[in-house]
Amino acid sequence: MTDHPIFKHGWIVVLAVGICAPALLSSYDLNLLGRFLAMAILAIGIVLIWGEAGILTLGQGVFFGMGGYCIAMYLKLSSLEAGALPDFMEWSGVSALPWWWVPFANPVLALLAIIVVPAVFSGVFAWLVFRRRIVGVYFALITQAVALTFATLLTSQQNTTGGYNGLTGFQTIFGLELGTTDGNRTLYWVTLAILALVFAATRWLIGSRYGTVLRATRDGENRVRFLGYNTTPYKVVAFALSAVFAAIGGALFTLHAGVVSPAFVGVVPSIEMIVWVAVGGRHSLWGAISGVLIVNFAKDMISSALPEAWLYVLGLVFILVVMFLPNGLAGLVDDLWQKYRTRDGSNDMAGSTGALEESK
Amino acid sequence: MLDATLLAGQVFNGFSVASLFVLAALGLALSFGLMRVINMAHGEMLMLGGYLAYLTYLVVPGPLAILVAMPVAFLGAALLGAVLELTVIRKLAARPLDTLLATWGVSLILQQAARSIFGPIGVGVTAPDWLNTGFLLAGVYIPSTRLFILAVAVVVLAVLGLVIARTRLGLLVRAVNQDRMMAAASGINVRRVDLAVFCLGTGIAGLAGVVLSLLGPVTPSVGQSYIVPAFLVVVMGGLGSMVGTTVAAIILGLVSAISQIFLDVSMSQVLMLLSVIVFLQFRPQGVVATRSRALEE
Amino acid sequence: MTTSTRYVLAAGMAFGLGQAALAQDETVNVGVLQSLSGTMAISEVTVKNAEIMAIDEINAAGGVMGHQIKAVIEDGASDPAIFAQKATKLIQNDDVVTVFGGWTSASRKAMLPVFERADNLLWYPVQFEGNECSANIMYSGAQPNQQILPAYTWAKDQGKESYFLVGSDYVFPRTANMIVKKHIDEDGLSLAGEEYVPLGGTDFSAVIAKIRAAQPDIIFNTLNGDSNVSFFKQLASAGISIEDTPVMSFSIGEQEAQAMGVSLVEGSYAAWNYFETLPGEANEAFIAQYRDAYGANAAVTDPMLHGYLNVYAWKAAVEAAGAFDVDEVRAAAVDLDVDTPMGTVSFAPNQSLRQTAYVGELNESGKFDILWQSEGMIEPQPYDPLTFPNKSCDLSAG
Amino acid sequence: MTADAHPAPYLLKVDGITVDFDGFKAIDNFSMTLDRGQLRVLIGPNGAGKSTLCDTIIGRVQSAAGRVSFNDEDITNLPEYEIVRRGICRKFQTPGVLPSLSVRDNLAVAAQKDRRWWRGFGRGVRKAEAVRVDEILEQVGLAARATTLAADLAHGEKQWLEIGMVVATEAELLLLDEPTAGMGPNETSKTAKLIHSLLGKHAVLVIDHDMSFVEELGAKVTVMHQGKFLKQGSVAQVRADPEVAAVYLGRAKE
Amino acid sequence: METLLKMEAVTAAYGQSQVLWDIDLDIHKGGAVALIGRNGVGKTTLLRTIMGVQKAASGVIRFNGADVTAQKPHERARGGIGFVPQGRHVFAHLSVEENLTTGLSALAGRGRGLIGQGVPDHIFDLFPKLAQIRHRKAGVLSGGEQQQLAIGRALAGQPKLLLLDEPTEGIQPNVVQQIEEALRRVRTELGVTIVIVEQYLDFAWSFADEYCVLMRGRMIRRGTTAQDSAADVAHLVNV
Repeated sequence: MTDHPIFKHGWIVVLAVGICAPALLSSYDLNLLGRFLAMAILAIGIVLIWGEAGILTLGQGVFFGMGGYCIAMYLKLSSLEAGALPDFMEWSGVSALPWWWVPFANPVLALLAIIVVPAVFSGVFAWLVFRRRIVGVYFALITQAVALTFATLLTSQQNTTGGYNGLTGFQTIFGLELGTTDGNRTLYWVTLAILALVFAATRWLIGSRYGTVLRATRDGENRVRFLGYNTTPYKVVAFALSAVFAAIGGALFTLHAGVVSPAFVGVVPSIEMIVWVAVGGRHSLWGAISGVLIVNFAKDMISSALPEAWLYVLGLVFILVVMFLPNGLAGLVDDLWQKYRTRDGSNDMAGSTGALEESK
Repeated sequence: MLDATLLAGQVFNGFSVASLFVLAALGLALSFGLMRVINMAHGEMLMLGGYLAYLTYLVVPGPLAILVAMPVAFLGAALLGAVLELTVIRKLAARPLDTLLATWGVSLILQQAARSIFGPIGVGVTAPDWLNTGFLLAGVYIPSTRLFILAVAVVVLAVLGLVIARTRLGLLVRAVNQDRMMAAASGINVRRVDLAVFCLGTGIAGLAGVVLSLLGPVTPSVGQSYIVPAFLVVVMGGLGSMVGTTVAAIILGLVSAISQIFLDVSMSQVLMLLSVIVFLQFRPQGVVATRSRALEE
Repeated sequence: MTTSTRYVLAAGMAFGLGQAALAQDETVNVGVLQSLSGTMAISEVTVKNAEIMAIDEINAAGGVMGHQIKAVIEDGASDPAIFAQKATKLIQNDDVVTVFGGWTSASRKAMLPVFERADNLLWYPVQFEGNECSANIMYSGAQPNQQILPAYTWAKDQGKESYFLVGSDYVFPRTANMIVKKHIDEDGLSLAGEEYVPLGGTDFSAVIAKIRAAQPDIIFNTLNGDSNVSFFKQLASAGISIEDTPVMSFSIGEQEAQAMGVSLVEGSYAAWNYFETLPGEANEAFIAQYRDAYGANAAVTDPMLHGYLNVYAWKAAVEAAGAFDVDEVRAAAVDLDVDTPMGTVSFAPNQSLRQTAYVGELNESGKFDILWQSEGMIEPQPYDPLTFPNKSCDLSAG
Repeated sequence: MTADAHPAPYLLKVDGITVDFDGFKAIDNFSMTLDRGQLRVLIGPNGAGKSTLCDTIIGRVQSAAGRVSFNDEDITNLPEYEIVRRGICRKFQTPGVLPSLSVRDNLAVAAQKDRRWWRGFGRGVRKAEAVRVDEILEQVGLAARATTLAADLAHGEKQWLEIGMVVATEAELLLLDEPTAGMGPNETSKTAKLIHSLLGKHAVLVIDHDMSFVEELGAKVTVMHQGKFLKQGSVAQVRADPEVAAVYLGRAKE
Repeated sequence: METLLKMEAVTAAYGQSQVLWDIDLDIHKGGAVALIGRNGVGKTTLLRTIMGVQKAASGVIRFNGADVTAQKPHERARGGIGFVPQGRHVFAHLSVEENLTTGLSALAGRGRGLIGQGVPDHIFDLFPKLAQIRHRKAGVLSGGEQQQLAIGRALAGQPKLLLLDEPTEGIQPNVVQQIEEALRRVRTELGVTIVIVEQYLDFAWSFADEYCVLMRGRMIRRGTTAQDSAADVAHLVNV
């Protein structure tokens, strides 16, 4: 973990700037930043599963989407009069609300579902796969197929999911008017607060005994098994947690964007999520957040000005980062800091980050 | 609605779909078996094959253009494969997951390059007339294109099988596959064998691109529509085995085609994924296992 | 770089953007928001071209009420969330008075709340499934009763009795087919089958097997984009000829036909509100000018033309209202005659365009021979009365 | 002597184990027993099947025939973590430390009594376990290196760390596969002392080739050859045995 | 006498743990050197380092006058080093003949034309058993047959130097005799220089003309088998 003073104490400054951001940014840019912070929550989950547990997943979009749909279903129902059906159901000839929509009329259940639905789904899936000790490339490929399948399923079940259009047209949540400047600002603060919370919780988790065993599993799953641990539930839980983080991020993103659709779920968005973390640094929470902000602000600017160039840039940056900066920008910062400190003559007891690569 | 003709037709279609899966997955499986890396840009080798077929048609039109296009696409895709292997994959050989990610970056760039060169709209390759027919077999209409694709897959499998079993290259491939260290110590240039197999694999993908152009348009993203099922075939097939790949492709092809009698295409995709996950519950090592894929990897 | 400096950087950059985009004295900003990247870029770039062409023409002719128009072009990247994001940006940061854009229903649905909240106006150029009417959108693309139902009526008049519906698995085909099914049922004709393939799907083997088994009189094809090529190729190779089993397509225009290879789709039908082959000087001039700018072979299609006429309709409405204000513009736009390459058209009170429906047959040169046209302009109906009897669009109340 | 009649007389009982690798019998009908708190050394030429025997006991390799019982419970072919939880832990031939964890964390992971995942959501290490970790750090001489990453240890230190990890599990039976490989004479001698200090509380099965080390351990020696039991006795007895000398130095006579 | 292999201050390590320290070794053409020592002292690593499948951490290895330290294993094989590793490492799913054919790869560069001519007869001459079972898969062979195959495979590349790691380990005594006999012929008839890791001192003494004792990664003793008796070093190897 990144351990130099800027990151050790800088969080106070960062958080302060974050809290003040609404005063510094236009409403539009604040909304943009809010979306990116929501994505950063997902990115933290990727650090947990990919960086800490060493499990590459190419299906985080699935859980991002699940969170988004959970909150969107509530918003959709709450904007209707009692007993009315969402518009797309009416056109599709659905005459009664499907049973699995019913709980989402209740805000508490809907919020709960953001956590429970992805946790159960990811847990069952991961358990089925990990218990057969399927790891590495195989796991990555299966998660990619899950992403494709889930996106296809959402699109094809138009009468109950809104299909390709997804769900949109939200009005208010808990009295908060969405899309207004005030609404944006409040939503931004909520997102920031949840991000800070998830950040702190993950920090804590990584430092806990559970986190230690998880990293131990990445280093040598066999060794850990031969110390008497059943590693499967450890990995399942890490995967489920990362899924829950993705879902929380997705729910907040949906509130910021005002829409959820299968476009967030598929293969390409899922890999892009990995790109954010790869660029920022897979072993660093700060790195992951930075990666989300850098890649997405760059995307916003480059893709408007030169839509053709964006994919070239994204592809090239990804190749270069993976080949030459496997620990991302955070790794680079760490290396430079280590170098600076060694030149400074102060101690070098902290150990090298190179060890993380060696463990592969 | 289940009548025998429809079922028989779908069984044929299942094999036809399987033949596409085989062609798309073989190259992946071969280099995965040898080098433990998955090339996410493999789909773009299909795409390249399709565009090369298109270009060949422009240069040498005529009914036999497709027969010219096949070697052209094979060589073109193999060449691009060589460049990819030498620049990216070789450098990441020890990090399979990172190879997967880096090659995804390559895939993005290749797709965008195709868009820049050929335009975002797909180009059409018209099947020659001798392929635009078909015949009835026991009430089932057998289109020649599908039969042709099936034949190409069978020929590719047979030739590849012969290459692996009978040629010196095949011998070296098998040796490296079994014991890299010993192969190197016996004087085999293992890196060159890796390269050869990778090129062979991408070349086959190039061929797949040509036959795909008989069924649909060649677009910058054509590879993407086949690559995920191809990955599933590799996962299900077991480590780099030709037999495993073929069997897995046939299973998934049949699951896809037969389920479509009752389900729509989207639900049949769901069923395909589920069947892979269920399959792995019983045989986590895949259809054919030479080594365990658990833990030790 | 630390996270804190990045925040400041981002803030600074965003602030700079906002400043630069403020309108100058004589210029009025309008937004052009289409997918310039991603899967929809193929189609939407041509619409963007047509919209820009109209804006350039208007500027060259002196602008709107003496103001030059500046088009702020944004990329929706084929992603609904980005459409919503960019629409917000156009309205908030670029102070556009109106926006031309969108193609997929998903993008329109995502932008709708943005326009309603900001009370801005979107001009939407593509035929769609209806079931929507918003005071903040001008729908110039055909409603189901202006494209798919007239085509059905025509087929029925031709004596077609059994219909096979094939579509991409998304909103427009599903809704359009639902409406068609209602009418088939109402008229006592038969539905031979209904199949959907995921967007971009390429394998039609099962669908075609079912078509073979069902032997319909006509296929109604609402497939999107590249799937059409796969469908027609596999149809041909399965020995199902267009002469025996005609195909009526709702998303194949001149551009698509050329890209697919004309021989593949020659002889198939299409229903649109505009064909390149429509007679009239205005149309010829439009085509000539477009080809001047974008190449001699550039295809001219229905959505492009609607994008183009949207700009002129907006100009006419502004001039009629004497103001750029959204409320006044949309009020003025209703029932206002606009001369366009497809003739003189006007928006109905439900803010959809009154237009003529055509059925064309694709000839060997990749153009459509017009077989049939509706009797005069068809009043747009966002909700098909047969399918959705309890629904109606009444914008006056809102 | 049957297990049914008496309370478990042996801690470990290996009974007629056979391991077959594609037709090659790595272990061929091998049996042995080990008492509680006892030290046993297993020697034999390369390929004698010593490591494979450990693999079989710990559940890494499946046996084709035979039975392993521990504390009178059949543990043949249980999942490895279940076997470990019953009280057997093994040090592998190549050091199996966890490189990106500190020395202390390596030991803490091993020392954790309750290995179920939901018990891991605490920050500190339980007091008793922490005390145990500190003891072991002293015992294996790594107290000064407690915060070093395991990856940065020298080879001998890694060996000790792994011995420490195995000890930390408080398993009743410790299997130590070549614990002194790569160590100098002083380190070897320290290792022997360390092992002695474990006896009584733990039974220890050591595989090693270094006869000075084996001598220092001074325990009963079991000799394996070609997967079979060859001899058993004190170091001196084994040394004097012509058959043992033959398998090491010359030909086993027909 | 002409030096074929020369190692100067070679060290080797697995990760951060050093297993060979400052090994100096001269082997003259036509010689036979036995490496002896207990298990785990670095004999196998030393052979692997000569072959190049284990990288030397420092030091220089010269073979046939050229510096091969930076060469890859296949380049060294092609230069004329043959390797019979511990555990034999035959390609289990390849037939006997195919196994032998892979060995021909080492001829690339020295006699490419010979590759196409198939397995040379002298290998079947040395190991007549292999000719009888040439179409069987190597995986089903007995240990002794596999060992003969591994040696035959190395010889197919016509090495100047043959590295043998415990060629008689775990093999029935009667087969051991055949292998020893064949190895003597390899030395005398083919003139191949040999480095052999051997536990059995009697064979080491009867076969090699020099011996080296390794202990804990260092070479602690060297001598000729003519001058020293096996009994002198037995305590360094024995139980």
